[in-house]
Amino acid sequence: MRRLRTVTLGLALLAPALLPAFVGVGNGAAVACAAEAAGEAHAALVVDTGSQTTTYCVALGAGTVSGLRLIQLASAQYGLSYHLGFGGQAVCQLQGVGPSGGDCFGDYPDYWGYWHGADGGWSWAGSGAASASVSDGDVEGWSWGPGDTGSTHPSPPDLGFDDVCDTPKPSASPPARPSPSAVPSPGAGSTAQSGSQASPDAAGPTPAGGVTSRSPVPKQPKQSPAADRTPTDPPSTGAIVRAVATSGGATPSGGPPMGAFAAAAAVAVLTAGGARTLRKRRKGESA
Amino acid sequence: MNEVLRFEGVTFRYPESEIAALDDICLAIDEGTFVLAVGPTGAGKSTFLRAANGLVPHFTGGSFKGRVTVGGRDTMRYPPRKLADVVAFVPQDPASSFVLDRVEDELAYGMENLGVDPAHMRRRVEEMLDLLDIEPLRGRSVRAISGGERQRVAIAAAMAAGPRILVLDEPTSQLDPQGAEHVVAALQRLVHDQGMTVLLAEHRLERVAGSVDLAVGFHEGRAQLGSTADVIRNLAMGPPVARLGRLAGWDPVPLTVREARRMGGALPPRAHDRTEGPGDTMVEIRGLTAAHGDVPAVRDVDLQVGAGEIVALMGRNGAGKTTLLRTIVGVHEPRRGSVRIMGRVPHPGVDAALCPQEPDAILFADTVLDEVRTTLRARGRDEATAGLVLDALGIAPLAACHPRDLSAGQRLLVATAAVAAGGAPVLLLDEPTRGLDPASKDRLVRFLRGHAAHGGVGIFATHDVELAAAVATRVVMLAGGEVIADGDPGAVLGDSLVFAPQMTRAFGSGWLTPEQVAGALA
Amino acid sequence: MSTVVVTASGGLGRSRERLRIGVLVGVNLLGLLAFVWPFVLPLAPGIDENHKSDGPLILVTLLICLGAVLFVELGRGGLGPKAVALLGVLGATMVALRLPGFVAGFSAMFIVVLLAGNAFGPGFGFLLGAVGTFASGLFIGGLGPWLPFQMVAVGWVGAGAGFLPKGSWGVRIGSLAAYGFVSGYLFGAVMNLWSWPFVAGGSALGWSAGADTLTNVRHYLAYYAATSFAWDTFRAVGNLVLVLVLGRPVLGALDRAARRMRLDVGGDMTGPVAKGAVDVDATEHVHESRGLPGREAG
Amino acid sequence: MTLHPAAWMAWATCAGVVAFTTTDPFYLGVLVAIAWFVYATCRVPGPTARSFRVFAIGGLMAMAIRTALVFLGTVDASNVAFAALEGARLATLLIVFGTFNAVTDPFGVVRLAPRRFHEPALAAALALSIAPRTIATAGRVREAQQLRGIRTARWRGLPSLAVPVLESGMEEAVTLAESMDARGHGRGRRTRYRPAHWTPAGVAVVVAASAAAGVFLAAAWVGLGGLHPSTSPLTWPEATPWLIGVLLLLALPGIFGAFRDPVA
Repeated sequence: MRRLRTVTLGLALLAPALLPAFVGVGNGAAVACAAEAAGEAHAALVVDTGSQTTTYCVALGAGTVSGLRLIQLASAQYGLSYHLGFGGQAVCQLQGVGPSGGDCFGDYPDYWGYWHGADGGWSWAGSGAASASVSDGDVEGWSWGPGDTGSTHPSPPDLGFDDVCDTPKPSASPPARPSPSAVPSPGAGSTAQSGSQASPDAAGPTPAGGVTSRSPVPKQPKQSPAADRTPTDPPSTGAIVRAVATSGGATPSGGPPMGAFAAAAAVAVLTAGGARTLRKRRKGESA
Repeated sequence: MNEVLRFEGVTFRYPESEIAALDDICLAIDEGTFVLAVGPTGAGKSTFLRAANGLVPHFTGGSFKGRVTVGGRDTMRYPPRKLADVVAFVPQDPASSFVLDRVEDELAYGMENLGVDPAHMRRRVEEMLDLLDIEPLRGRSVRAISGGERQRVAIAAAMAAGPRILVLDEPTSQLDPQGAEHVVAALQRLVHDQGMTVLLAEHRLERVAGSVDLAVGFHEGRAQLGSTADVIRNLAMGPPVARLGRLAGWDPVPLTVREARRMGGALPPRAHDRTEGPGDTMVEIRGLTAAHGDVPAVRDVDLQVGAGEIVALMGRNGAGKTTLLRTIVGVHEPRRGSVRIMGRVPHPGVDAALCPQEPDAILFADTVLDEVRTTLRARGRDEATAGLVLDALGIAPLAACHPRDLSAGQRLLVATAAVAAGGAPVLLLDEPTRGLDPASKDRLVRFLRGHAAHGGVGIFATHDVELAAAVATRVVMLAGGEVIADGDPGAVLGDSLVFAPQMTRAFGSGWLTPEQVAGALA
Repeated sequence: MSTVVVTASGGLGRSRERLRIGVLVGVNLLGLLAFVWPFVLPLAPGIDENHKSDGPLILVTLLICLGAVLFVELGRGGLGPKAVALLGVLGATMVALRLPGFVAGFSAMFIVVLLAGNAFGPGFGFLLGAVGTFASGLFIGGLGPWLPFQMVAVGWVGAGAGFLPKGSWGVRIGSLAAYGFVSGYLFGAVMNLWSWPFVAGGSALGWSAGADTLTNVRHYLAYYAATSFAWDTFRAVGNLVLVLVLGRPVLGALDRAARRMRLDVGGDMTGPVAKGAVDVDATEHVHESRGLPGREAG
Repeated sequence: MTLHPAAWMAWATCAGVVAFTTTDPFYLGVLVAIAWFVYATCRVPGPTARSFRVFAIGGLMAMAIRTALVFLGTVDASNVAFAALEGARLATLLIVFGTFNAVTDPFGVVRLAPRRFHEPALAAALALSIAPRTIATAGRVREAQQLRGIRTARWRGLPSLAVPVLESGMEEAVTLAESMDARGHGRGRRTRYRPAHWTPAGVAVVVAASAAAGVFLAAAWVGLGGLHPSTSPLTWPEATPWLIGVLLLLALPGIFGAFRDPVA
């Protein structure tokens, strides 16, 4: 009876707090759109950090994937480093550019603008990449910079599907559904590290030079208005690099997890201390 | 002597009401007197008390004529809150008048409002705690203390602000005899030691008549100030000794047992009049033990009640009276033992009906008649019989009234009608005399007698010794959940110190009612 | 001898200053903003900075807004003993009903706010909602960041009930039942709003800073439907049924109580005000009744 | 030694803010441990003492539901981990406030109200102290009506329960209002009986707590210390030792509580 009361009480109290928990449904639904399908479909992904542009010809495991899944696939196939925020639903960081926290607007006014390719040009994506669906032959673009609308935000250089995927598909074709969520290896570095590490791995033959010679990206890239950018005049800030398929994603690294030890110690001490006092008080009351 | 309260031709009518609640009241009360306001319900007692501190007319509204001056202030110009430092008011049910939770804070509340400086406030609170000797309660919650203690806390809280007059509305109506004596004693101390002026209304005259200096008698809104004896004689009411005085034609009428004994002289012990034995057994209780959680409330009680009996359950608060009643009616599971009504386990409300301590707890219909009808409907009985029940209790004229508009006494009668209408042969009443005016009390007595006469059984728990003496054919005394005495009123009440009725105290064992004594003296 | 007619002190609805109404409306709009900012802010480029920064800061801003509402609504003073006593007693019933009456989104304490708000006016309705929620929060040990939001939201439910038409019983009960049903959902919708941007940020059902109001509204409706619609249906239906069952008798009781306490229920947003008016009445009357030959009577 | 209620409020708020700024299991874990430590050392006996347990249960339920619901969508280590961490943050927040409720006396909290809010606060206090009686009355009414054969549990029986409870409440309100009026309620300038006092301990707690909150807010602001371990790609969370140290500032009231003499 008393137990029942306690549970009811718990429920009553948490009526306000529990509801947000249900948003899990939303996440699930959003990601769920990666429906199973067969066939070697490809989509083009263009990432413009403002200082350089990299293109990926991504093999879609499924017929249709979400915009986010496309990035995860690119990471698996080409070692594109990325970090998602807002509950893994928004793009915070690509190629080490962008905030590393949970808030993808941490570097506002600069953030990753999201574009859909439209006959050689770009159209500003109104909704989030999690809900966008990408299928064979689509072109997806991401550009770092300020501006809240398609007219003010710098768009990536104009590239069509064929500009990205005209060469024979990457020889080392990845498994149908690469899972970025490989077993977490203990002591892995934080996301910021995985970003900077991606480049050495991506270092391949020819075009890789473009990647390696890339100057470290400033946190605040100089803001080039969209007007400067015309199809005829590719961005002066950096060359267009075509990424080459790699064996896998970021590899872990990391020293001894001092923080973890500290935390464990603190918890141990506090718990012990609390328990001791409680026992003492109980004795005091009973006596 | 300087007067502290003065009424000058005060006439007051409540909003949307035709009759005057107060009718041309003129009187003055001197400082340091203990004044009792008496009179039947609705005669204007409580309106009078509220006019003394400005609640009438400021709080109630209404049409007001004349002038009330309290401590030199005209209540017309000063609303109650601006009189708080002169006159203090303790309503009938202090439990619902408490503003804060801790006794200590409750005492300070009034002074906080007056802006008394904290240091002085603190000292004053300590004094009050000692004066009414409630220091041990200081940290307790006002909701978790006994009735008597509650009254004293309420008085202390009212007194803390240092007023010159203390006004109380029926302070002892909810208390057992011991609690009542504590309160009255405390009030007397305030008058004698502190020179307070105390003005209180009370139905239970036998509890206060002896200790007051003056009385104000009320009758249909008119008031008469005089010696307690005169007032009571003219009002044709009062404690049993006074009733005896009227029956025997003594003047002045006695107010205390002592006076009565002096005037009546000694009488031989009275033989208990043998009423014909009880009819066949209706209620049979065997080895009954009941508890609240782990706290035993009724211990190993054996009791047989026969048709036609009226049993009074007596004993101090917490003696187990209520629990016993709830067990008999079948809503409280006994730990051990058994209750049988006419040989079978009682079906709650069908074999025995219970009228709870707060009769208001069952009133929800829009009219008195509906209230009774509801029970009949619920019990699948003929709704036409509702009128009969109302007649039996003499409240037929109220049939169309809204129960909540009635006086406490009338409500009790309505509640009794509502439970009795179920037609249960065994009728249980839990402290039916709380705040009951004499008229309603007589009606209830007559109804109980009638119920018993028709082969029913009446069992009522009460603190009212005089009621027990007047109506009970048998008294069962409880203490600590056990039956410590069981027999006819003369025998049980006769040799009790606390519970002896006035007639017994005055004229010895066996004498219960003024009628008996008057008969013997005549 | 002239008779003085005194109006009882302690009206629940007498407005002290018209100006207050303006303040109240303003401050309540501010409070509304605290709930709906996710829809409004993207429209105002000036304040982009705020909503792009981290959660707690926004939460703090919101709490300040709500603080303002409660500050003005509850801090008006001069309620007087009658209003305070009523608030206490009705608040106690809310506390008592908070747990037993709890089924999913439904809590029986809403019926008290609905009926009392309807009987005693919007101002009282808001106060009762806020005070009762606060007290019940304390009583069951439910203090938390959500409490201010609950206080204001429940307060609004009560205030709304006070604005309903009071014609025949049919109209009164009917409109109140309908209102109870609707407010059951509105309350849930409003209560979800405050946490939505933080919890569902970025997701398809979430708040996206860049997007226009319409998109956000659509996202929110989807989110609400997915997360709390079923939950809130209990509240809506519960309110409806309770109003139908209890409305008539309980409102009757409340009206009688108002008469017995001589409350004047004029109901407007300025809520209970006790002091002032009455004492003025009284003293005026005293002036005209000065020198009446009362002394002779004495 | 008991702290000023305001000190507790500050402590709870700051701890809540800290919980809000991070989803790192290490920080959250330490925070929960701190909450428990404080609860164990400072709880006041009374009905609200159990709210720590209640909130803890609730927090775990919230976390479980939050995580479980991921399985309605695509089950994917990233999503699960993310949901779990969000849930953990929610749970921590609740546990912190569970502690707050368990260590403060409701009436103390009410008395915090500034003079401007005296009347609403008084009403809240009244509601608190009247409620138990209201519950008791309701019980008596239900029993009495059942004895008359009226089933209060039925829809149609509800008025027979609600109306008497309400009516007696209303009559109580009249008495209450009378006695408040007669005892000078609303005379304007009022003083306070034995107001709560600020002790050095209380001040220290406020300072420490706000410091901790400040640091974590700053850390969140500049995206420092990996307050949000990345869940996609899934990486092993890690904590910064000195932030753990800062976190421990919140344990201060517990330390005071531990050395409080048990009798007081």
